[in-house]
Amino acid sequence: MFDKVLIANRGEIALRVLRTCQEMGLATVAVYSEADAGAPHVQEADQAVLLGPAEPAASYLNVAAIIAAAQASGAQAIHPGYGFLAENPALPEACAQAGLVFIGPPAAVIRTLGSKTAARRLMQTAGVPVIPGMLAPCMDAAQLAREAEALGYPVLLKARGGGGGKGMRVVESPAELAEASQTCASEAAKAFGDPALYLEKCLPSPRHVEFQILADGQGHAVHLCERECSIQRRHQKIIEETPCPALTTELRARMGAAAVAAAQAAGYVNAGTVEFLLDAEGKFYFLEVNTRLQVEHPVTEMTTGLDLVRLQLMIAAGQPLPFAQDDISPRGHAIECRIYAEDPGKSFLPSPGLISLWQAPAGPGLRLDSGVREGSAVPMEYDPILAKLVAWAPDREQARQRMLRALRGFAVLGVQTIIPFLVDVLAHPEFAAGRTNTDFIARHLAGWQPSLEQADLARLAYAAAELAMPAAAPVAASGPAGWPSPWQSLGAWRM
Amino acid sequence: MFDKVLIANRGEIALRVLRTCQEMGLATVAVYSEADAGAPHVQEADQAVLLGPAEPAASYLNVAAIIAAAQASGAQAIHPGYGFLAENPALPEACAQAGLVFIGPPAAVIRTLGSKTAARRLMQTAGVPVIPGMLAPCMDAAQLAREAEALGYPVLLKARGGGGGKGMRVVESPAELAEASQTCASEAAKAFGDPALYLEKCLPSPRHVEFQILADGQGHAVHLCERECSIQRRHQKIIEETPCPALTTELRARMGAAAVAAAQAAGYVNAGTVEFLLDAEGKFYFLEVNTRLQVEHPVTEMTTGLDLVRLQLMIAAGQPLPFAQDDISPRGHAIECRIYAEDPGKSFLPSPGLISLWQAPAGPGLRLDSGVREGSAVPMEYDPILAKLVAWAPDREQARQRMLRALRGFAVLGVQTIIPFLVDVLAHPEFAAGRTNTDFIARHLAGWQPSLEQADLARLAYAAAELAMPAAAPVAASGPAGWPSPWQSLGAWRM
Amino acid sequence: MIKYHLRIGEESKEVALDPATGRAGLDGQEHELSWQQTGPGRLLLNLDGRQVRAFLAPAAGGRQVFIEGRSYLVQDEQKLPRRGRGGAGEAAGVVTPPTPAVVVRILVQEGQAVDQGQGLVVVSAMKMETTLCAPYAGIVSKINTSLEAKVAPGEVLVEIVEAEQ
Amino acid sequence: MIKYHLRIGEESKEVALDPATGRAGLDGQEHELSWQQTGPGRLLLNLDGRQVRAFLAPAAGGRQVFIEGRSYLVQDEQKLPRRGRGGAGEAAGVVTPPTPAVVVRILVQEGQAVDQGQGLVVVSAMKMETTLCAPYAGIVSKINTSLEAKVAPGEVLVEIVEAEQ
Repeated sequence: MFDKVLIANRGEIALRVLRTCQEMGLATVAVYSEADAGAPHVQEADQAVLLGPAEPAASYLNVAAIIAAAQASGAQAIHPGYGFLAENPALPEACAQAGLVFIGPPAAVIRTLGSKTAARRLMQTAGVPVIPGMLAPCMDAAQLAREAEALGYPVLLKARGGGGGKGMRVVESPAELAEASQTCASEAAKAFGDPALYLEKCLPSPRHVEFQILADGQGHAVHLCERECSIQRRHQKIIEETPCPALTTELRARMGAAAVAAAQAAGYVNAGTVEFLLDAEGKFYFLEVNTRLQVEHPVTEMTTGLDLVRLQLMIAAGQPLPFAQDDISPRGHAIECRIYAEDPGKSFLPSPGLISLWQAPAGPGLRLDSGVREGSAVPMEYDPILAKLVAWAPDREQARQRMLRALRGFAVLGVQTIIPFLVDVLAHPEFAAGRTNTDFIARHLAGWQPSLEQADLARLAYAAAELAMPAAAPVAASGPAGWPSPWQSLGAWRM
Repeated sequence: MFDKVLIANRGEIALRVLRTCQEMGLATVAVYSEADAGAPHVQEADQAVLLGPAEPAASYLNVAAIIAAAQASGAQAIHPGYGFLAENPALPEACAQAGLVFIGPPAAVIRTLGSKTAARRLMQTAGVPVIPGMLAPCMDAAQLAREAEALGYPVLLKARGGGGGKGMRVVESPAELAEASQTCASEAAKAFGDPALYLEKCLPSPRHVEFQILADGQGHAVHLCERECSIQRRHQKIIEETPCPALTTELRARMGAAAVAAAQAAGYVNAGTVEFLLDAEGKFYFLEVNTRLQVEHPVTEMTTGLDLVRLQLMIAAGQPLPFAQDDISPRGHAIECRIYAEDPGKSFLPSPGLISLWQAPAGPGLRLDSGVREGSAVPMEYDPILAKLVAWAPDREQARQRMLRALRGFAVLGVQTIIPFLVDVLAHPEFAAGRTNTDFIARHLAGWQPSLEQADLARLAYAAAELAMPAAAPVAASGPAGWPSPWQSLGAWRM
Repeated sequence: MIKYHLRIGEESKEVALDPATGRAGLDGQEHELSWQQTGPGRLLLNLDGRQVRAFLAPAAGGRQVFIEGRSYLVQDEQKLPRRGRGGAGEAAGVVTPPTPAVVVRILVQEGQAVDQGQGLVVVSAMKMETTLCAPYAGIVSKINTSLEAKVAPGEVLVEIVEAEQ
Repeated sequence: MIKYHLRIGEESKEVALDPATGRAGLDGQEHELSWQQTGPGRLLLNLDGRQVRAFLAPAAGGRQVFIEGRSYLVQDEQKLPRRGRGGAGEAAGVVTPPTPAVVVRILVQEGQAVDQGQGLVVVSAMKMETTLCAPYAGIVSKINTSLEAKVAPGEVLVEIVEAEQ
């Protein structure tokens, strides 16, 4: 087995992968951009290699620089994390040429499933139900308009190269189609290097339910049950949980079998996720396959007790799956909240800056996968995810209460976060009842503004702070007092 | 059910109980001594009541002050944690008189089992095997000498009121008996208010294996399997794990049944622990019953998925156990390390002081129950436990590797901790092989001194620090720079 | 008694606090307030016997305050310049990015007539694109930015001469 | 080149460090050393390409250094007073508690003859009792403490005039 792994990512996922490597006795190599010098994921590794300037194209998306970093550091394997190059076949191809192990599926599988339209064709052939819509992409405005008319509005405009909610728009009427296409194509080109779009029927109020799959190089594939990921803003998940409150044992078995069939149809190897939409009648439709570790994989780890990164590394090293489908028995309930640096009162605008205060919750049943700490910079160049907070408990209601307690004690200052919004989702009676659909936020929390519940207390706290910690003293605008912020220590390396 | 709970303890266990109360929607009242003003367990509660000066007798052992605090704050129930009054029947008796719910077993049960000699008589009657030795205490030196002679040296001198390793000594020869008796009696009088001693045969190299039990007020009792707690210094546990590597399914069932029988013989209600010694031939002997939540309860929570404090509260509120014995199915392996403020290179001398740096490990499968944070004071008046680090994994070896990774990244400065010692225990081939007995430390790590493995790196770090952070700058002797330590802010309350 | 006029969102309230006694007044109610600094930016309040954990950091024109899952910008009216109330970047009628961002498309030209709400510039931050729109109808008088430019809140990217109504 | 003579336990070694180039010498080996402060008391070292996380705090006569699960007291020989080497409370021949503690029993009287290793005073800290013993045989000349007294390392609790051998 390889004994040194380069982690081609940043933030919480780089740290999460690193920890499993350390536990397996594997040496670790971090890579970083100029904006991330001194970031926690850099500090914790055995070696660290600078890739280039902050812009992703020059650093975390720079295949040549990453391969060079692996060769210079002596790493024999590369873990891509999620995002960046995780679903770009160019990285596994370059790995193969350089004699490095890519920890993920083969390039050809990524390429096929990365084309969402090719994946739809493949699944239809394999007998997995797909959402009504186009099976090939189209760049012609007039044809898109005809296809949309045939499907019936509202339709969903999607990027062939898409994933993670990027380059995707709901189009309610013919009038919006042209502008939406242009924006989507631009986002898609930027995010995936591929502006091609296609259309799907927009299902009314579905649930997003996905299945974790694992497949080894010996032809064995299993699923690790589902994740319910319907709570989304901008088509991106912010809360995920398992099990899904809507699944019966019978439906879970049918969807799980479809997920395994989808994996096998694609010749899948390593960890992946088969996403479905589930309608109110219990009918499910193939959405896409994510050919990587998902952001939300911890909820599956909490209920199954498995370490998905360890399994990824084992599979990449050619080892067979150490269990069969019948050995998988999830326990309890897990909920994940993504802690994004965004302002939920301003349409979830990203909020880069410096984390001047970071007081994370702790306690039994909680797991925090964090990429930052007090004093960390949140650069504007990357995804605004700071951390993922996961609560496990024997049942959903206890997990919900545990998450609420944790969120209410999770103080982050210096940037805006969605924590106050997450509190209101978790506390909402419809969420408590398990009635979560992809239009949950639009339906229940549209135009959300911060509750003024604690406003009077905040005023009293302000008045006390004017006496206890005058503005000139301890907490300065540039970061915690008494020691340099990362901004100040950039370039502080001695040679 | 009561809706406000007073937690009559401090440090990590007070915080751990508090978190479950919060998750159950119960209001919380902290109590504290003058040495603990501003301590984390005080900060997190809804209300906080000062009990008195630092000395335990004036504060955490002061029954009248605790009852008064409950009445003043409107708490209807008291959780005692472990240590202090947890096994003192005076507290439940005072609760009963004041109309408060005591979260623990009835006073009479505590009284019977608290007398270790009475408990031995009870268990012998109930058919549970006990260690050969005295069934009644003795304060007469000559009689003790005769009993010791009859049992054959080495013998174990124990306090009738004992527990937690206090007031206990191995006596190797008749010459040592008199001085050992005096020291033990003094410690016992101080710790338990009862100097009475008795003798047990000293078994050669046993394992300490205990069973968690739960009994409701309706007569149902179950066990939650075992904890292996053989790694001890000064007869006090420092590492605990579950499952015990030495138990077969058959032996586990027999010992579990004996534990339940012991509980039922005593009329037990609430959570408790039946401790056994297990010899190399698989014979087990009753040691004692701990009539409280154990320090090491988290390993049981990690493998069973149950919240023992929640169950304690439910049972105290009169609710029946929500499951039967067959519903208990532990998963994976959990190891706990106690993070004591002691100097392992100087016979585990306590090391009170100020925690100037606290960098706790994080990651999947880790749980940290901590009572301190950076800047916390560690008073000389109380047990030197700072925190408990628990690692869970699907199997023992993975849990051991996870714990090692976590300990190596657990930086605590300002006080000495046993972390370097714990690393050497976890890394020892005999520990890795599961060969843990109560004489493990004496046999394998006697006279332990810190490894010099990282000494050259430490010298280079010192040299770099002389340039990067001169002594006058950020890290001052009095604590972290830039904000007042708890010492400085004592008395900073504004009225 | 020290008096503060403290704004959160649109609402200002007077808070009176006696530093000597901890007596506090708000909304015509009297309170007993005491406090203890427990770390940098961390205050433990005791309000009429109830403990509250407050976390504070300097922020635009005031302090950001986090209490029990809620986060507010609290501003002292006396310290606010008249124009800046409500925080940076919110001054009506100014085309400025809401966060540090990069300009990815410019949709108008100087001299062009625009309707209220019409898209002017598209900026990108953390992979999300945002369209900055015309706050009122008028004529684009000046474009102060260019493609790929890094821009920050407060920078006026497009100037518009308001159309007469 | 700055030279340090750094003691850990019984062993002193010379460390040479050139602040301008990061070139470091130890045990006759040359190293490339660079460093970055990542927080209060936290240093990220890069030693010949390998990253090492070091944690440091002031301690008796030097710094306490934590690296990878190991903790050391590192002392600069040049800064140590001659008597104090090896840390406080370890000076041979002095009867002083190893930690802050309370005196629970006094086992000898002034004028009494004691053997080497004989118990003199029992102190208690964190519920654990420790017996302070005579470092050499002699006559107890002075008892500087009393029952229930709070005592600290460095305080000489019992003075002994050494017996002639």
